Amino acid sequence: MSHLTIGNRLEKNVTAQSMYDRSNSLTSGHRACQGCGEALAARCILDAAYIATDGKVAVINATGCLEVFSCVYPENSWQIPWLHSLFGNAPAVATGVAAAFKRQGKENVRVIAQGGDGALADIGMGCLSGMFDRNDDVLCVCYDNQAYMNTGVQRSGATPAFSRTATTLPTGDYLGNDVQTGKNLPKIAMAHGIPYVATASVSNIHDLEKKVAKAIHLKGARYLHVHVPCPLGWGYPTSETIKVARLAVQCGLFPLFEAERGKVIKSTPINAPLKVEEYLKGQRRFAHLFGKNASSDALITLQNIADDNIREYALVGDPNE
Amino acid sequence: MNKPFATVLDSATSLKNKTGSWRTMRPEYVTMLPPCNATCPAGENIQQWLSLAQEGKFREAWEVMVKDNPFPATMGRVCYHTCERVCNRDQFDGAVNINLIERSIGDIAIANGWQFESVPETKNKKILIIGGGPSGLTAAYFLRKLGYGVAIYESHIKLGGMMRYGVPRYRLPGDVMDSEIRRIIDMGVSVVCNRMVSDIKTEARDFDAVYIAIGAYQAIKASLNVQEGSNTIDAVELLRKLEDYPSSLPTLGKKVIVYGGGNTAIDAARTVLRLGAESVKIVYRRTINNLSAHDTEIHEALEEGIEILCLRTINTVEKGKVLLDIMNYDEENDILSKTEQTDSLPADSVIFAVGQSLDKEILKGTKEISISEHGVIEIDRNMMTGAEGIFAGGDAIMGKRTVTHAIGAGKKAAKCIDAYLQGLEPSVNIKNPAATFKRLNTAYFPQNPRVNVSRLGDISFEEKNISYFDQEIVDEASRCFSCGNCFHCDNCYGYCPDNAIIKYPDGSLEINLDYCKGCGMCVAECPCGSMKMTLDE
Amino acid sequence: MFQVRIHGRGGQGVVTAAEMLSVAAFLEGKYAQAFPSFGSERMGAPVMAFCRISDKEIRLREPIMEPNAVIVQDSTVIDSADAFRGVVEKGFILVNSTNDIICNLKNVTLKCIGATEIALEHIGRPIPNAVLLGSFAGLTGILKLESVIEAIKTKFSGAIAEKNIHAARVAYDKTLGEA
Amino acid sequence: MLYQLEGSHAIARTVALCRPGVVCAYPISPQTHILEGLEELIRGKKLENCEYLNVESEMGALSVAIGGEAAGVRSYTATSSQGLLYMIEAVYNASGLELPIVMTLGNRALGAPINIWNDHSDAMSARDAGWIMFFAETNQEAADLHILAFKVAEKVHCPVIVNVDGFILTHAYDRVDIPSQDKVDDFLPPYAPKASLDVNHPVAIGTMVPPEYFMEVRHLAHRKQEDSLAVIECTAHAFEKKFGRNSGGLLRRYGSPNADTVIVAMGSVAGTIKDAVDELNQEGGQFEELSIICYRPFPAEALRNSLKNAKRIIVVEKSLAVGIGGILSREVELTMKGCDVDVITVVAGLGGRNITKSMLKECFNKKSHEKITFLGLRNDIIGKQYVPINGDCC
Repeated sequence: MSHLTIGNRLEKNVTAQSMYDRSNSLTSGHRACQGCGEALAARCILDAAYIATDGKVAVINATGCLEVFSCVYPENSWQIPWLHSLFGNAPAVATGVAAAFKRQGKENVRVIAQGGDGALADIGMGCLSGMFDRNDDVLCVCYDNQAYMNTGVQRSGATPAFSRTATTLPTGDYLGNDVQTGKNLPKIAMAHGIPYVATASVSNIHDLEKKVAKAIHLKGARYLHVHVPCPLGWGYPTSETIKVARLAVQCGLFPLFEAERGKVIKSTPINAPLKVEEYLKGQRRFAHLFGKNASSDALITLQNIADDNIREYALVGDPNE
Repeated sequence: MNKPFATVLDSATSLKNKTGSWRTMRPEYVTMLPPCNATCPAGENIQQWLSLAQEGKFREAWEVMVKDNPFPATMGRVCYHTCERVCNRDQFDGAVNINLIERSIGDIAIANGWQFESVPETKNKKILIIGGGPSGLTAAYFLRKLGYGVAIYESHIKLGGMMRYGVPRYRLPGDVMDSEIRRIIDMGVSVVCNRMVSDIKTEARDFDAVYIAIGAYQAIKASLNVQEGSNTIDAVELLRKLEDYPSSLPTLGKKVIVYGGGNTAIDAARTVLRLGAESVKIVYRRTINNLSAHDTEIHEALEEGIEILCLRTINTVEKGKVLLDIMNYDEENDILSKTEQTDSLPADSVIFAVGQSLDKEILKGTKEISISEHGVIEIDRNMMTGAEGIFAGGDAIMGKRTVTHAIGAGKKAAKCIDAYLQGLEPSVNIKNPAATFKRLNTAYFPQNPRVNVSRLGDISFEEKNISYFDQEIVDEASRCFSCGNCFHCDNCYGYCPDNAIIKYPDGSLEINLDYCKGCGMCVAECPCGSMKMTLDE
Repeated sequence: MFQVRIHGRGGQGVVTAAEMLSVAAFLEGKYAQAFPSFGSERMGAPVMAFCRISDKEIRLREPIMEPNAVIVQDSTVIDSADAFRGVVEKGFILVNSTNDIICNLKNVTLKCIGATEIALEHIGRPIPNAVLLGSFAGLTGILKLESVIEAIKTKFSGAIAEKNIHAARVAYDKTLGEA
Repeated sequence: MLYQLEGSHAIARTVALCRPGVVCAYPISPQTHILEGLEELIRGKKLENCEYLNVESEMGALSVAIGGEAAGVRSYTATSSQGLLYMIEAVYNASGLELPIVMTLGNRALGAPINIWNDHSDAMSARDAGWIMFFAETNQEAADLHILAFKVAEKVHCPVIVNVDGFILTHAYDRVDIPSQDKVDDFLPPYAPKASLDVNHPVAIGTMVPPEYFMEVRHLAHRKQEDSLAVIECTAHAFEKKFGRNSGGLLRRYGSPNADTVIVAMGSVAGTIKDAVDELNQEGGQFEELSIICYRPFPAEALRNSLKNAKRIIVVEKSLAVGIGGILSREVELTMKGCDVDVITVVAGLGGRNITKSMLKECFNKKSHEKITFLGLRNDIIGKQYVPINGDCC
C-alpha cells in the first residue's frame, strides 16, 4: 500500500486518473510516440479540470506534437471542446474564447490554453505575455519537453544547459546547449504578477491534479508549467518517462512550487536530493557529459543549478520545522 | 448547417485507430511468488493475509491463515519467521513484522471465539494419527476438513507435543495453545491421551490410513564423562516435567550450565533462569555465529543475562563443576578440533541439550517401516512409509525440527493421505516465479521503518502482552510491498499514455491490446512487479 | 464648390478647424468634406487641413490646390508652407496676425486678425482655431455664425465651448465691424 | 440619421450597431481611430455586452477574434499595412477555419521604406488568404459595407475584410447616414455559428488535414467563394431595399454606358475618377468608370459582361507587384481574355502620392499608353537613380 501511487484500493477516487469512469479527455487512438509524457500529462490535466468543472472546460491548443498527434483528419482524440489555431497564438485565441464565454454568460466554462515550450517560451511568448498582462481569464498550461520535438528536437528557449539537440550537437569543445541561456518561463509568468503560477511533474499526479483543481477556478490569468519527458528527444527507453520525470524533481533540477501574485507560497520538498548525475546519466542528450570525454565541469555546473534551486525554493525542509 | 469538412471533427473519432498495431512487446499482468510465501514452511499465503489485514479485514485474514495453518496465535509466537528474513522490505527499511501480525490476528480470533467449520464425515474413512503434536494436529485438521474421520492417540497426558513440551510457557502461554488445539478437536476429532502405541500394524487394522507423527523425544546423550554426584538432566525431560509434573523437578542449584547450541538449549537456559537459577551459562563448541538457535532467541537470552561460552566442550561433569576443553574451529572447512587448553566452571547442575532423536520403540513390530541412517523414518515422496497406508511426518522424519515445519508436514500428509485413499497422486502446486526485490519500484514506498514491540520485561513465565492493537496491525501490514501481487494501486491505469488499460467498476484491470503501443511504462511503474513485458505474438 | 485650406502648426487645432468648418456646412444642409494633410507630424511642425463645401455630393479626393479661401493660424508658416499658393481670384486669405501681411495676389481679400490674442483674452489658451472660424464666417459669408457656433459645440463642451463660442462671436463682430 | 463624421468614427458606430461580442485591436495608423471609437462606445455603454481587449500585437488581435468567433460570438478587429502582415498567419487561419470575422483594413503602403500613407499594397498581400474583400468608395459605403460584411460572412461562413483607404477615408469628415439600431437588427440577425466550442457538443476545430483530403478542403473553399458572389449581390439588393441606398455589391458603373474607354478602379479614387469622367464626357469623350467593390471573390463574370463592349480598359490601381506589374489589371486582363480590348495598367497613388483629377484626365485622354504607367512618376529622380544592371552573370 502506498499513498504515492495513482490509486488506492481502499479509497476510491484519490485521483481523477484512478477513477474507472474518468473522462479520458484525450482518448485512445492518438498518434503520440510510445511512452509520451506529454500525452499523459495532457490527459491528466484535462481530466482533472473536467472533474473540477463538471465537464465545463474548453481547450485551445498551440501547434506542436500534442496537436499533431491528437487531431489528424479523420481522427480526433479529444472528448472536450478543442481548438487549434496556430503555433504562436494559443493564449490569445483562449483570451478570445474566454471573452466570448463571458459575453454569453458562460464564465463557468473554463478556458485552457496549452502548448509546448516552443509555442509558449518562444514563438508565442508575445501572446502569452499579453494574456498575462491583461489578466485574462485563462489557464495556460505549458508542456515543457525542453526542445522543439515536433520538428525533430531542435533547441528551444527552454532547452537546458549542455543538452544535445539537433541544433546544439556537441562537437569538439562544444558541450551542447550553452550555459546562461534560456528562459525561465514560470519566473517570467510570475513577473507579471498574475494570480497563480505553478510547476508540476508528470511523475507526481497527485500534486499535478491538485494544482489543476486549484488553478482552474481562480479568476484571471494562471500558468501551469509541467515537466514532460520525451523518450525520443531525450533518448531514454520509452518505459522510463515517469522515472526520468521523477529524477528531475528529486535532484532539484525541476523544482515543484506554487506562486501567487508573483510570490512563491509553497514548494514540494525533496527530502534527500539525488545528485544530478542520477537524472542525467540515463538520457542520451546528456551522454556526452559521461564516459570517455566526460566533463566534470559541466556536471558541477548542472549540480550548482540544482543546488541553487534547492536553496531558492527551500526544497529541503528545515529539520527543525 | 453542416460542420465544415475536415477542419471540424466530432469527438473521439480516433478510437478507430487501433494503435496496438505499433507494438512489438506487450505488458501482461503476472502473479509472482513473494519470498515470504516461498519460504514459509507451513506454506502460508502471507502476502494475501497481509493484504486483507491492510484493509482491517482481520477475520478474512485469519481465514486465509488457517487455510494453511490452524495455529496462527501459536505460530505468531513460536515460529522462527524465515519469512521476515527474506522479506524484500528488509532491503529497504526493515522487514514487515509478519510474525507479530500473525500472532495479533490469531489472538483476535481466540478473543472472538472464531471456530473452524465442522465438516460431516462424508468420506466414510477413518485415519489414525499417532502423536498429537503440531504435525499430528495439523493433519487431523486438514483431514477433518476433507470429511475423514480422525482419531489421535497421544502418549503424553496432554495434546500439543513439542508446542507444549518443547516450548516454554513464557514463549507460548498454555491458554493460547489450548484454545487453538481445542478448536481443532471441536471439529470432531476423537482423542485418546496417555496412550502409547506399541504395535502400529495392529492399531491400524481399524483404520484406512495411519499417520505417524510421534516427534523426536529421545534426548541424544553427549559422549562425556559424568561423574557420580553430579547433577545432570536432559533439556527435553526438564521441560516436560515442568509442564506435566512441576513438583517432580529436580533441584538445579544456583549455578546452571546448559550444554548445546540449538533452540532447545536457549529455551532450557531461559527456563532455569525463571526457575530461580542465579547464573546460567550456555556452553557451545563452535563460535557464536554457528549457534543453530534463532537470532532473536539468542538475543533475548543474552539480554536476560545468560552467558554463552563458545568454543568449549564439556569433558567431565563433576560435582559442583564442569571441566571444559577449549576448541578450535576452522569455519571454512568446518573442522572442529580440541586445543591443548582446558577450562573449568562451577556448576550446581548441567542440562544437556545436544539434540533429540526418534524413539524407535513403537516401530519395532513393523518391519516394513525402515529407519534411515540419520535415524529418522524413511518415507517416499508422498510421505508413505514402507508400510502400505502408513504415513509419517514431523520431527520423526526430518532434521528441521520446528513447529512450523511440523505444521507444514501435517498439511502435506493430509493431502497425501487423501490422495492415497482416493487412489490418486497428490496434486502438485506449481509455484510462480520469485518476486525479487529488483522487480519492485520502491519510489512508491516512502521510508517507514518497522514497528517493533519490545518482548522484554520481568523475567517470568508470564508472557507480556505484546500483540499489536488493531490500528498497529493495519499500519504494519500496510508496509507490505505486495511483492509480485497486484494491490490495485492503479499506476498502470493512470500512467498509460494511451488509455490502454481498462479499469472496471470493481477495480479490476485489463490491458486493452487494441491501443497498447507497448511502451512499457505500466510495467516500469508497477510498484510491486506484478506486470512484465513479453514479446508480442 | 468652395474650398478652404488651413495652415498652421501641429497642436494649434488646424485639423479640428477644418472639421468644424465641415460640420458647420453640414448643419446648413450642405455637403462638406474635411481632411488633414496626412502625415506623422508632431507638435510644432507645419500642418495643413482642407475643407470642401458644396451643394452637391463631393466625390473629389485630391488635396486642395486652388482654394477659395486660406486660413493661416500661424503667420510664421506663410513663407515655408507657401500658404497663399493657388488662391483663386476673388478668394479670401485670413491670417492670424496683429501685423499687416504682404500678399502679392491680386483680386484677393486679405484679412489679418489677432486671433491668438482674442483666444488668450476670452478662452485663456492660445488656441486660435474657433476664433478664426468666427472671423471666417464674417469675412466670407459662406457660413452663418450660428452654424459655426453649433460646430464648435460638437468639438468642445461646457465652459470651454462657451468661451470658444464667445471668442468666435467677438472675432466675427470684429471682422464685420472692420469690413 | 445623417451626421458629419470622421470616416473612422462612422465605421466604429456602424460596427457597434452590428453588436459584436468581442472587439480587439492593436494600434496602427491609419486604422487607429476606429478602435479608439469602438473603445469609447463600449466603455460608454453605447455598445453593451461586448468585450473590448487591448492586445499586444496584431497577431494577438486576430487571434482573439478567432477565439471569440470559434466560441460562437460575433467578433471584429481592424488593422493596416504592417499590422496585416504581422497577423497574416492568422488571416489564413481564420478563413481556413471558416470563422466569419469582419476586419477593417485601413489601407496603407507596406515598407520598407516605411510609409504610413495610403495605397492598396496591404490588401493585395492578403488577396489569396481566402477572405472576402470589399473596397469602399466613400465613407458612407465604408460604414455600410460593415453591415453587409457581417451579413455575408455569417451566411457563407467566411471572414470579410472591408478595405477603407487610409487617411483619405478614415480621416476624412464626411456626411454619413448612420442607420437606426432597429433597422440593423432587423437586417442582421444574431450570429449562428456553424461549429463552436460547446461543452454539450464537443468538437475539435482546426484539425490537421493530410494530402488525401487537403485538396478537397481547398476546392470546397474555392467553390464557396464562387457561390458567395450571388450572395453578395443579393445581400446588396436586400440592403438597398432596407436602407434605401446602394452600397456594396460586386461592382458599380458610372458614366457613359457605351463608352469606348472604361476606367476600372477600387476604393476612394473612384470619386476623383468620376469627376474626371464627367468632365471628359462633357468635353465630348466616351468614358465610363467601373468600381470593383467586391475584389474577392473576384467578380469575373459580372466584370466581363460590363466590359464586353469596351475598346480600351484603363485599370487605375494603388498597388504594384514588383517584377510583374499591375495586379488588378492583370486579373482584369485575364477576365477579358479572348475579347478585342486593350488593358492598360496605371499604377497610381503609391505610398500616398496625390492623385489629382487633372492628372487622371490627362492620362485618360492619351491616345496611346505604355503597357504600364506610373501616374505622376518623377522622371527627374528616376533618370538620376536608375542605373541599369549589366546582363553579365557576375
